[in-house]
Amino acid sequence: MIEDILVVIGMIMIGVGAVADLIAAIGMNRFKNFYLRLHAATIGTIWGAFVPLIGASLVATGCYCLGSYRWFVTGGGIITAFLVLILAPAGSHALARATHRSGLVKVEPCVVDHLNEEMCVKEG
Amino acid sequence: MLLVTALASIFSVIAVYYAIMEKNLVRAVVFSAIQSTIYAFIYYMLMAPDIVLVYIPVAVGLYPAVILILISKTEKVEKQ
Amino acid sequence: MDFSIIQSFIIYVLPIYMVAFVLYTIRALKGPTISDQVLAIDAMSYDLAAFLVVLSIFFKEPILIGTAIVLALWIYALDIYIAKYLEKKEVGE
Amino acid sequence: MISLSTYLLTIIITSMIMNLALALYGIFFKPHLTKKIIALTILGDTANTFAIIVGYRRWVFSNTPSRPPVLVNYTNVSQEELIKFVNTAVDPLPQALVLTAIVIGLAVTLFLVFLALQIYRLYGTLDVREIKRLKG
Amino acid sequence: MKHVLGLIIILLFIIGFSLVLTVAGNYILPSQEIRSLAKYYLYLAYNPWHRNFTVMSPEAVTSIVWDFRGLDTVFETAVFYLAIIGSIALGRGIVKYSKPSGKLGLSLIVKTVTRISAVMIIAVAASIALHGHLTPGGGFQGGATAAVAPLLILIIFSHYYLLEKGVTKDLMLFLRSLGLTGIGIVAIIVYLMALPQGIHAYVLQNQPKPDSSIGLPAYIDGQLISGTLWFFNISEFFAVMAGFTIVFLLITIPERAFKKEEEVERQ
Repeated sequence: MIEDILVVIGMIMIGVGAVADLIAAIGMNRFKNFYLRLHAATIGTIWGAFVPLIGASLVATGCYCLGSYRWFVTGGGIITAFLVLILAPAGSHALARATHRSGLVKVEPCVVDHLNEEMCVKEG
Repeated sequence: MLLVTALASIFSVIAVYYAIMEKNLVRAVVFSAIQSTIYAFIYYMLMAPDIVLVYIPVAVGLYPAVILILISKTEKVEKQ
Repeated sequence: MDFSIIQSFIIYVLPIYMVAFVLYTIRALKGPTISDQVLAIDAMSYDLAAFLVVLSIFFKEPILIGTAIVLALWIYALDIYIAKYLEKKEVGE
Repeated sequence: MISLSTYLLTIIITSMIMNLALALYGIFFKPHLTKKIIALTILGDTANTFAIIVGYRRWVFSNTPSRPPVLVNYTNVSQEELIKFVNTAVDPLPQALVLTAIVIGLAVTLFLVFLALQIYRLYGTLDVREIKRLKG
Repeated sequence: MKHVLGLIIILLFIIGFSLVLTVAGNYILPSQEIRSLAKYYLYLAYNPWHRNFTVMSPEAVTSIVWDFRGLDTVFETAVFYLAIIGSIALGRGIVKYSKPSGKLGLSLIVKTVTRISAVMIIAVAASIALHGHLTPGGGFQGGATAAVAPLLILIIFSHYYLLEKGVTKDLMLFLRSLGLTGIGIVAIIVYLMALPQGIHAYVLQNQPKPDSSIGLPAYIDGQLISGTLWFFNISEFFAVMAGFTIVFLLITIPERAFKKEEEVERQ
């Protein structure tokens, strides 16, 4: 019984991850600016990667059909989820900081930019 | 499942085309990284986990670093 | 629970993932600047890691999971290299 | 005889041939040495992919996937399971050859990078057309 | 001249492409069967009923790499060794450079995350290498995975941080020599064991063969180690990791060290 509940919860999480992936990919194409696309990337990594990884671990825990190696899937999924959780924000941070410092992408349209006023391109 | 692999291989052709034709060398390295990621996925779908395990560190982790170090020590743009 | 239910569920989820990957790849190929491209590769690869885990359940092959761990580790490295290049310092310092 | 999976496998092989042709074009006609090194890595990866495709086994039935060449439950394995494993796994020999080829390709690429760096230190350029002194 | 070469390439492409299209269904495309040699390898990789032929490793790729085709891999390790030696010969030189003042490396967040992830990289690499005979993995995979950790530290902290931590060129050369020596010793260890007993044995022998009854044990303390495969994997792990680390230490020497040397030479 408890195994069935775990499998159903895991499948729901995998489905949520797929939908979040689609939303993030659409946002990645629709947003106009590098700094705006960072939001879409965060949706894609946390909701689109972390959640289905935990879901897959739950499915593997509850399903006897994978045999005795299913704990391998559980452990690997949780380790991967932890790695995504710590590495993805750090990578995005390094990339955004380097981009802003090098002046590669202007902030446009902009209200205020406290870090560097020259990067701010006011609208109109 | 082969449908997914065929789609990935078609996108790899586009990535290789841009990587060869691009004048800016840093962007060429980035296109080469896209190609490496797609190839890793193709190896996975062809049931070769050993190759994926050795290909991802080499082609995603080490090739771009080495070539970027070379670019940063020498020239950035390919002249026409 | 029966394994065929999980398998058919994953088959229904699969096209959503594929559309997402195609859109990510379009942005990665098109992106106006280098940062956009790297960001798109970044998001695509983390999602690919999750997708590989889902596929290893679909194939019923638990040993394929090691590839996902390695993929999640190395995409971080690509971010760092490009960031270091954009900071315009010499690489060893 | 003609099936969807045959068509899809032909698409994969045709794309790989296209990649090979593009990489050869890059090696021959692009003047910059860094671009030549990038094209060389792509060429090596594509050649490795051909070897993997040769060793692939098509799915026996539509829902019985071919397996990686690793025996999962090795403790108290029975004869029937071993025969089933032999009849569903892919070819391990190309994978073993490609495995060493990738690492050695990286070592050779590192050697080429050092060579290019030395050329830049001596001549101040990496463009093949401008390295006049290398001629003759 | 340039156009002639291009035309030759295009013609060769057309010829090869039509060849593929002609014989596609028969030879190039994979079928539902594999070659009988591959079936032989798969059948004998882990087979308790044929103790005179098996490798006792459930992973067919590692058993091919280090047992069935072991000599190939030893020679490829030699090629790898020579390529690294060539890189060292090109990259070295008597250079003296000092640590620059000021802040080195990337931001604090990235540094903190890297402190955690570098440890995890080494752990994952070690697990890949040590379980190489049971699950996908092995010496080459583990070594290539572990070589990215020094590169990340070089880029995120600095060249000097790694040197201050004691990871120098000489230490890595020592580790690499240790790995290569290990491969050499393990390759002939069964031969050395058989020599005093007067038994016939082969180089790179793992399990007992039909005409030589000696071999390394497959199980130690109930754990499957597959004879020589485990030792080969560990040695190759150290050789590959240390070899790549030397090259990265050499390639990130700052460029001003070489420029100063040239100016001194001109004067």
